[in-house]
Amino acid sequence: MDGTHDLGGKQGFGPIQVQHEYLAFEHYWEGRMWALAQTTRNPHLTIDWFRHLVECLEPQAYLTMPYFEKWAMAHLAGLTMSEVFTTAQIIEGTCNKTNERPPDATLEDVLVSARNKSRTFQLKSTIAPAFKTGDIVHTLSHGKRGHTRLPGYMRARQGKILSHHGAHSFADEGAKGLEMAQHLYTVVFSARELWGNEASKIDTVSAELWESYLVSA
Amino acid sequence: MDGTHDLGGKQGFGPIQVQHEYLAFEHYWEGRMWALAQTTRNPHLTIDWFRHLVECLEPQAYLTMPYFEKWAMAHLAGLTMSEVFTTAQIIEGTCNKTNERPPDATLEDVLVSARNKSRTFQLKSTIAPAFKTGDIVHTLSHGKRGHTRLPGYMRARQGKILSHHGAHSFADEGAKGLEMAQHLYTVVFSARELWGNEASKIDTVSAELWESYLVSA
Amino acid sequence: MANFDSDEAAKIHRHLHAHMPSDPALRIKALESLAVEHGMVSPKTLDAWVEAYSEHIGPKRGALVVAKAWLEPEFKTHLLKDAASAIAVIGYEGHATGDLKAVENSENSHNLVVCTLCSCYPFGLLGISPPWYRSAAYRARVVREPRKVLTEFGVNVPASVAVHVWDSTAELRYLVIPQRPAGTDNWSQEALAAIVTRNSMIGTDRDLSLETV
Amino acid sequence: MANFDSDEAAKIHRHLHAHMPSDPALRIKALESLAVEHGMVSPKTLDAWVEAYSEHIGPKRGALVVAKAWLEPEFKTHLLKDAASAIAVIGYEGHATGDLKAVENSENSHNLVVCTLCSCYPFGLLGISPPWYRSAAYRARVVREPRKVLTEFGVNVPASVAVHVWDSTAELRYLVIPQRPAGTDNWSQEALAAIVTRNSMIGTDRDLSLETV
Repeated sequence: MDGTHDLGGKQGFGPIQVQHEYLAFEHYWEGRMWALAQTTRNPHLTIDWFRHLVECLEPQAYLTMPYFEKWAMAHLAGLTMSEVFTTAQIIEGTCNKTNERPPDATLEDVLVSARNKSRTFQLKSTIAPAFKTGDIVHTLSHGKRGHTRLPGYMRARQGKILSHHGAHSFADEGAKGLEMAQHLYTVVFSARELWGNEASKIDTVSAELWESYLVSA
Repeated sequence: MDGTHDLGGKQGFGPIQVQHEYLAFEHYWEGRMWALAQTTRNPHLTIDWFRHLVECLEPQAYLTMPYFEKWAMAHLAGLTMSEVFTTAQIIEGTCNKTNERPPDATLEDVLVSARNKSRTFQLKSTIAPAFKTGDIVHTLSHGKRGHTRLPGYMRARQGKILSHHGAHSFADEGAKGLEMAQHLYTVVFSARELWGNEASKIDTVSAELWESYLVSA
Repeated sequence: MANFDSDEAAKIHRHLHAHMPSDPALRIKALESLAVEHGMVSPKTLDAWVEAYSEHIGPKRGALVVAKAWLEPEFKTHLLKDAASAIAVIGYEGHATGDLKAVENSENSHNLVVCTLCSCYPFGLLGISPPWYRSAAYRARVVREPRKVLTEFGVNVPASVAVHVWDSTAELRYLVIPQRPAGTDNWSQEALAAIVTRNSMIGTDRDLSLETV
Repeated sequence: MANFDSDEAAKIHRHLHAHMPSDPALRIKALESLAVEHGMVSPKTLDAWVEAYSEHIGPKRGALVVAKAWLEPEFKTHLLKDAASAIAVIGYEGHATGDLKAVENSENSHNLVVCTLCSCYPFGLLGISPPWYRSAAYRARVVREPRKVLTEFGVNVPASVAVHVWDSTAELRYLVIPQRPAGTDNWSQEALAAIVTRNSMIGTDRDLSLETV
């Protein structure tokens, strides 16, 4: 979707609030939200559907909500749509259940779980890739309803295949709870192709793009 | 600029808050702002510079401020940049002056002034127009810094000249306080050219575009 | 010194937005106080402008123009050819009507007006724009899914009728001339004007009802 | 029933946003209460996750990886070829590192990472992302005016040095390997890791100082 989340190249934002040091969480609730995201199970919540739930926030909310609040709203909407909770229960703040809790995890348990979160999104595919490293490609010109990962600023542009990653789980289908393999490429664009002559001649911007976002040049 | 004001085609907004009846002003301050806009003089404030001042609001503010509040902020920023007021005076809400007021205008005076607001933006030009009705044209592919009036959704698209309006004051220069004549056309696009096959085959979207936004097809 | 720098404007905006009271009423009050102190305008003059647009300049003007076009073929020809000069004949010229353009609905086509980049509107002829017209939702959606937006206004345009959206990107301003409904033969200009809705002149209304608005 | 409808999601969002308390702390508290009541997780487990990412998983891991790459040519080759498996050798695999990609700065090039569409980040290796990385300003600006953004971080990249921006649009996550500064011969891995800033591994820092962070 051509949503407000598609921020690349948008103008009018002010200076960056630079921070050099590492501080995991500025607020207590940020840490809680991070921890909840690692543990709260929703059987339908793929990473892509989660991202799309964030994108579906109204633009005014999307631009003004803190990052972890957006996570909370996405989880809550997702749990509602999976019929785990109702909106009335969420607004009330209780589902009036006292289900048995899973055992408390220790720090050591969690550090193991954290390692186990590592997974590749690469999938086997029997379909031959349409492009190879060095090929010149064009990106699609039009947007698409629903979740999709071709940024607006990279539409209708010419780029070059920098590398092929085999097939990866296709985000557009992942957001519908499906796992579909599709070839994924890193495509490099000259900054001038993207922004015109205001950009440096030698700079580039690259992104991972699925095969169906690309057409032969 | 590729700003948040460039809303055409953006997705994620909710239903329209439909209103059928006419109500000039919902709040007292809306009427005041309208009246102030008709009367407050700023020697540098062209219509285009005013629009650009609105566009320069931070995106978060742009999307959440009421319409007439944006007008107020644009007038205040413009008056600051023209050195009529300082930001400190604005924040204080007073410039500590008691300059003589112009005479009170009656309703009759105002109705005459309102008629006199009518003006055409057509200008004489000695340059021949590059396009004529029926010509197929392409729009520019890249955005431009500052104020410009080619919407993002109409970039890198093919359209047809529907009519030529002679030369009009060019908005991009108007926003810098300059009056420059440039040929202006109504360009019609098929909805499918703009949005792909999700759109109706027979629908169109048209806009007024200046000659420098267009290239021959 | 004049200064038309975008970054400077953005910086001033951030400063004022952060430091002024957040209530829009207070922000506009601040502008009024400054303008009055500076001698730019008197409060009574502001009152008169508010009265003018609350009571005198509004969509009734547009409705009378539409009714006149329905009744007088010559006026209609004039209106379609050069709307700005046609409305000046009846003294309705004003704010943002100097490059007015009239577009006419037919059985096979429907016209719809928007300004995606700001909220341009023919104020002098239709009065203050409705809140929905200036909303981000309308500006964003109507160029992309005009038929869906129309259904939210209660208007179902058949697939065989073309929808033409006019995005007011320069100083042209649009007046939609809706179709005259059947059953209005011999009606007076005033009676006809009374059934022309404000929304029908923007294009978010189509089939006019014979009952007075 | 699963339901992946965008319009339905937007409707639920509007409803919850309008009816929940506006404080983010309370919204997240509501989610926690529901999750605990439902038996999804215990509060103590949440405490342990917060502790893990506050104290144990963070940019020190990335810094040690960079230092190791500076010291061990074979590890560096492995890291540049397949970063995900290289970091697993030292037990640093985790959240969003399963398709990790390392990119190396040189005298003639500078790498810079962003996710314009959301805020993807190699959490398992660099910890929680910095607020600026998730900000709309960074996401919007860095692909268009990377050099201007870098100056705000105190980094001036000469015009002759190419800036390569990596927009993380799929599941690949990036680790920038900054240049090893001169004057660090014979330094230990720990000493080297101590001068690798978090921002240098995202690309918003370039010339590392010999003073420990």
